[in-house]
Amino acid sequence: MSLACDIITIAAVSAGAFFFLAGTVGLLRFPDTLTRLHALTKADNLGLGLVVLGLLPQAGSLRDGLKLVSIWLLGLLAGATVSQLIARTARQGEAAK
Amino acid sequence: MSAVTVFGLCAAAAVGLGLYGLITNPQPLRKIIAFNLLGSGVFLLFGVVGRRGAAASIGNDPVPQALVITGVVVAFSATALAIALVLRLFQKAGSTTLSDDAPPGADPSLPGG
Amino acid sequence: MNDFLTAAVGFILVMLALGLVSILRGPGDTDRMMAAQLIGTGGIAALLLLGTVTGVPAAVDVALTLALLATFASIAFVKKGLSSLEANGTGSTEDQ
Amino acid sequence: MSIATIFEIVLAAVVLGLGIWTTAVRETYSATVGFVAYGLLVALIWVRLDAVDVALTEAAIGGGLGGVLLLGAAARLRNAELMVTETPGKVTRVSAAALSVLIATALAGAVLLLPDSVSTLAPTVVAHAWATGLTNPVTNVLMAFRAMDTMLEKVVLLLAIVGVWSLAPDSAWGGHPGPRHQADPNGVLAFLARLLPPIGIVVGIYIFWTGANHPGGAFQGGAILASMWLLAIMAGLTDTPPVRSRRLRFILVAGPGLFLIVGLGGLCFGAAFLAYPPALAKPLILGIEIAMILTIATTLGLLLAGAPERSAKR
Amino acid sequence: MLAPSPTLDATTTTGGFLLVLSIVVPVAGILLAFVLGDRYVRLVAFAVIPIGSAIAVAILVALPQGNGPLVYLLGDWPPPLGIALRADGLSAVMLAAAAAVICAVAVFAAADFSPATTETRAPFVFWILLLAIWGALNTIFLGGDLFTLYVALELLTFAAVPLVSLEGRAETLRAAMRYLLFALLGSVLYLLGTALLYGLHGTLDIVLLSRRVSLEPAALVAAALMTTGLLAKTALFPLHLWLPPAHAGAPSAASAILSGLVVKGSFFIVVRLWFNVMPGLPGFAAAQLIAALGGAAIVFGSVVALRQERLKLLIAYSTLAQIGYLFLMFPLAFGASGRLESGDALAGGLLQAVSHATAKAAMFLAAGSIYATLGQDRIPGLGGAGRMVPISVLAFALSGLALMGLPPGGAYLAKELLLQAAAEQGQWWWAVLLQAGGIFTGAYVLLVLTYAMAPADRQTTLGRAAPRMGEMAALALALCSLLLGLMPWGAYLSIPHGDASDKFDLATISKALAPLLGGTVVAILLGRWEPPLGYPSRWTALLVAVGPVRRAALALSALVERGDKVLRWWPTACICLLSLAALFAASMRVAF
Repeated sequence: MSLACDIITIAAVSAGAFFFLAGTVGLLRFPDTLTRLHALTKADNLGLGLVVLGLLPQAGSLRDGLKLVSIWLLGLLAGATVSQLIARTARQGEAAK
Repeated sequence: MSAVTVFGLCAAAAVGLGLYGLITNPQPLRKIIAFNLLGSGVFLLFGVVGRRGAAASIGNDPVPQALVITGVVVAFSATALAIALVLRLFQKAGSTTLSDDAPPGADPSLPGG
Repeated sequence: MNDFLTAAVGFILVMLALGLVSILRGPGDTDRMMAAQLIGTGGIAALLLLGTVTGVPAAVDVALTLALLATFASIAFVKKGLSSLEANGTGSTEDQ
Repeated sequence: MSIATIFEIVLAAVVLGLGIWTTAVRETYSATVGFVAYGLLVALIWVRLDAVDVALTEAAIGGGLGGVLLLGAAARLRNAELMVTETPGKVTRVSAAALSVLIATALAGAVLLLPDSVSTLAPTVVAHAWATGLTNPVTNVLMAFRAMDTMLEKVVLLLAIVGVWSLAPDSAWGGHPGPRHQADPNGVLAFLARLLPPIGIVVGIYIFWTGANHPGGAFQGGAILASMWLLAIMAGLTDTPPVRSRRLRFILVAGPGLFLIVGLGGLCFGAAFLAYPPALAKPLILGIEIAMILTIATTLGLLLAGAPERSAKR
Repeated sequence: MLAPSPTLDATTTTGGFLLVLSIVVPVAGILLAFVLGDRYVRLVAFAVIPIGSAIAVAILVALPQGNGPLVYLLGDWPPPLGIALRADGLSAVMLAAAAAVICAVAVFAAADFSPATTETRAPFVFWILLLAIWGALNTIFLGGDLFTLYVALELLTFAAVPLVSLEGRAETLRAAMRYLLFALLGSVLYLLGTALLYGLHGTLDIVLLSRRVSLEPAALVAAALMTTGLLAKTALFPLHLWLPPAHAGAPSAASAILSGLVVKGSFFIVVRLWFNVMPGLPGFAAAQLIAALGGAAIVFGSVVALRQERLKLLIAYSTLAQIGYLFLMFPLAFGASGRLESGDALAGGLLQAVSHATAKAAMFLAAGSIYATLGQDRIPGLGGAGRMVPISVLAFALSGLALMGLPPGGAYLAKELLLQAAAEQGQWWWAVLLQAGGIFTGAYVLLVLTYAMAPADRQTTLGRAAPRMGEMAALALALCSLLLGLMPWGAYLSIPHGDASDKFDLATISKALAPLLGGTVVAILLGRWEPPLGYPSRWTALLVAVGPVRRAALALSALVERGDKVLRWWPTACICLLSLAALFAASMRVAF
C-alpha cells in the first residue's frame, strides 16, 4: 500500500516538475507578454495540480487532503482571473504605445 | 553545513545588503525597502538562533519566534508610517529628497558626489 | 522518498528562480506583474513539498495564506500598474 | 553534502538573489515587485527553520501586505523618480559597501561561533503550558509569558495609525483615507472581489482559531482578513470608513483595551497584572484574541489605506 | 534547563504594583483619548497627567523604604520566562523628571492645542502622542527586559516622529522622515544585538544577563551594535543628522518634549546596557571613545549653535552639545576592577540628564512664547522681547544659568561630582571638557539674552500675546532645574559627600563666575551678528579692538558649520554609524 502510494507520489510529482519546467521554458523563450502569460498560468497551474495530486497519498488525514485540494482550486481561480486582468493591462499598455 | 549555517550566512548577507541599500539609495522609498530587507535579515537571525535552541519536541525555540512576530508587526507599522510621510512630502513639496538645507538640485560642496 | 521530494523542491525552486529572472527582466511592467502569480503557483508547490519533507504539516496553512496573499498582491500589481498607466495618459475600462 | 543542504543553499541563493536585485535595480516599481517576491519566498526559509508561526506572519505581512504597501507608494511616486538628485558618488558607495560587508561578516562570525552549549527557553515554555491550556507554545509566549510586549506592540500599531492620520491635510481630517476606487461592477476584478473574500474570511478565521493549538494566531488571521477587506475596497465594492467614525475608533482600540482590562483584572483580583487564573486562562486569552483579530484586521487595512484624503462631507 | 528560580530580583516586592500603574495609566489614557476624540482628548490628558505624576511621586517615596529596587513580575512569571519591571534609584529619578516635564508642557500646551467643538487634527494628535511618549518613557525607565525596551523604544519613536511633522510644512515632513529612517536604523541595530545576546545566554532579562555575560566575540559584536544603534537614536555627535531640523521644526511644546525627554530614553538604555547588563565588557578604551564623541559634540554643537540665526535652531544645537555632556561620565565611572561602577560619576551623569531635561524643556517653552509674541525667532530680531515677554525671557535666563552649571542647579552638582571623579581617576582631560561645556553654554545663553534685552527696533508686535499660564509653566520648570541641587539625592543616587551645594563660599562663587566670564569672551569672539541697537558704544569699540581675532574665530566656526553640513548628509551619517560600530567592537576588544 505504502509502496503504491509512493509510486503515485513520485510519478505525479515528477510530472508536476516537468510542467514547471515547461512553464519556465515558455517564460524564457516566448517573445511577448501575452504568450508568456499563457505559459505561466496554464503550465504552472497544471504543475501545481500534479504536485497536489502527488502529495495526496502522503497527507495524514482527510482534512489535510481537502486543504491541499482547496489550495489548488484557489490557485486555479486566482490564475484564471488574474491572468485576465494582466492580459487586459498588457493590451492597454500596447495600445498606449 | 547545516540549516543553521546556511541560513545564518543568508541572514547576515541580508543585513549587509539592507545596510548598503539604506545608505546608498537616494530615494526614501528605496531606503524603506532596504530597511525592510535589513529587518528581514535580523528576523532570520532570530530564527537561526531559535533553530539552535530546538528542544523538547519543538523544532524552533518559541521565544525568539514570538519576538520575531512582534518585531514584524513593529517593522510593518514603521513602513506604513514612513510611506505615509513620503507620500505627504511628495504631495506637499513635489519631490521626496531628504536633504533639507540644500536647495533643489545637488549640493556640489558635498564629498564623494 | 524524502530525498526525491527534496530534489523535487530544489528543482521547482530553480525553475521558479529562472522564471523570476525572466519576468523581472521585463521589458514592461506587465511582465513584472506576473511575479506574484508565479510565486502563487511555483512557490506554493515548493512549500507543500517542503512541508512534507520537513514534517511540518502546518506548512499547508502557510501555503493557503500564501495563495491568498499572492492573489491579493497580483491584483494590487495590476491595479497600481493601471493607475500608473493612467497617469501616463491612457484610460482603462477596468479602473476609472 | 546532503541533498537537503543543497536545497537549502539553493533556497538561500534564490532569496538573496532577489534581495540583491531589489537593491540594485534602477526603477522603484521593479524593486517593489522584487521585494514582494522576496517576502513571499522568505516564508519558505521560515518553514525550513521549523518556525511556521513566523512563516505565516512573514507571508502575510512581509510579502503580502508590506509589499502591496510599498507598491502603492511606488505607483504614486512614479513621477518623483524623474527628479533624482544627490546620488552618492563612488567613494561613498565603496565605503558603504565595505562597511556593510564588514558588519555582515562580523555578524556571520558571531552567529557561527555561538557556543555549543545551547541556551533555550523551549523546555521551560513547554513545562509551563499548563498555565494557559493552549498547546501552541508561540501563542503561550505571546499571550501569557511575554504578554506585556504583545500589548505594547498593539499600542505601537495604534500609534502608527495616529501617525499616519496626523499627515492628513487639515481640510480632510475626519474623512475617508485613500482614494475612492471604482471599477466596472461586472468586470473580472469585481467578480474576484466578490468571490475571494468569503474564502479569505474563512481561511483567516481558521488560521486564527487553529492558533490556539497549532501554528497560527490573531495576527496572521487578521492580516488575511485585512487583505480581503482591501480587495473589496480596491474593486470599488466598499469604501474606507471616515476616520472620525466613533465605531471605527472603538474597533481600533478593542484589542489593546480588552487586553488592558483583563490585565488590570489580574492586578485587582488575581495574582498579578496580566496573570490569568488557570481555570479561566483559555477563555480569557481567546476573548482577547477575538477582540484583537478585529482590531488587527482594521488597523492593517487602514495603515495600507493611508492618511485621510477626502472630506467626509459629501 | 533554566528553571525559573525565585531569587532576590525575581519576586514582586511590596509597592511593585506602582510600576505597572505608571505604564498602564498613560496607555489607558491613549486608548480612551483615541475613542472619545473630539474635545475630550485634552480632558483625558488632564485627567491622566495628575494620576501619573502622583504615581511617580509614590515610587519616589516607596523606593527608599524597601531595601533594594522595587520589582514587579508581569503575569507572575519570573524571568527568564517572564518579564520583570524594576525600579532602582536611577529609574525613580528619571520617572520623576519625566512627570515634571510632562506636567509643565501640558500646562504650556493647554492653550495652543485646545480642541474646538468639532474635532481638529493637531490637538487630537498632540495629546495622544504626549501620553504615548510618557508611557514609552516609563516603560524604558522600568523595563527589565531588553526586548521590552526595544518595543518601548519603538513606541517612543512612533510617538515622537508625528510630533515633528505636526505643522505639516514640507521641511518638517522632511525632518520627520530623516528622523524616522535614522531612528529605525538605530533600533534595527539594537535588535540585532538582542538576537545575539539571546543566542548566547537564552535570556534577555537585564539582571540574569548581568550574571552571565562574559567576554565572547558574539557578546562584543552585540554590545557594539546595540551601543551604536542607541547612540543614533540619542543623536550623539556625529550621528546627529536628524536632530536639529526635527527639534527646531516641531511646535514648541513638542520640541520641549523631544529635546528634554525623548533623547533621554535611548540614553537611559545605553546606561542600563553599560552599567547593568555588561559592566565588565566595554573596557577602558571604549569608554574613552564614547566620551571622546561626547567631547566632540560639546565643542562642535556649541560652535554651530553660536552661528545659528534662529533661536529654536540654536537651542536644538545646544541640545546636541548637552547630549555630549551626558556621555562624559562613562570613562569616569571606571572602578579599580576595570568594570563600570555605579558610583558618583554615574550619579553625576544622571543628574546632568535630569537637569538638562528640565532646563532644556523650559528653554524651548520660553522660546515658544517668545516666538508666538514676536511672530519670529531670528536672534538679531529679538529686540524688545525683554519688555514684551519678561517672564519668558526670565525663564530662558534661569534655565540657561542652570545649564551652565551655576549653583545651586542640578548641573552644578553634577559637574562637581564628575570633576571629583575626574580628579580621583587622574583623567584631567575630561575635567577640561566639563569646564568648556559650561563656558560654551554661557556663551550662547548670554548671546541670546543680549539681543532679547535690547530695545525693540520696531514698534508693532506681529504675533499675539503669549498665554500667561504657559509662561509660568516655563518659569516653574526653569526654577525647578535651578533648585535641583538642593534636593536630597542621597536616597536614590550614590552621592558620597552629601549635598555639597549649600555652602556659598568664595570658591563656589568663583566657580560660578567662570562660565559667565568665559562665556562672554566666547560670545564676543564667535557671535556672528551685529550688536543690537542702542548698545553702549564702548562695546562696539571692544568688538573693533578684538577684530582680527574675532574674524579668525568666525572663519574657523564657519568651517565647523561646513563640516556639520557634510556630517548631516545621509550617506555620511550612515557611514559614520557603521564605522562607529566597528570602532566600538575594536576598542572593546583592545581593552582585554
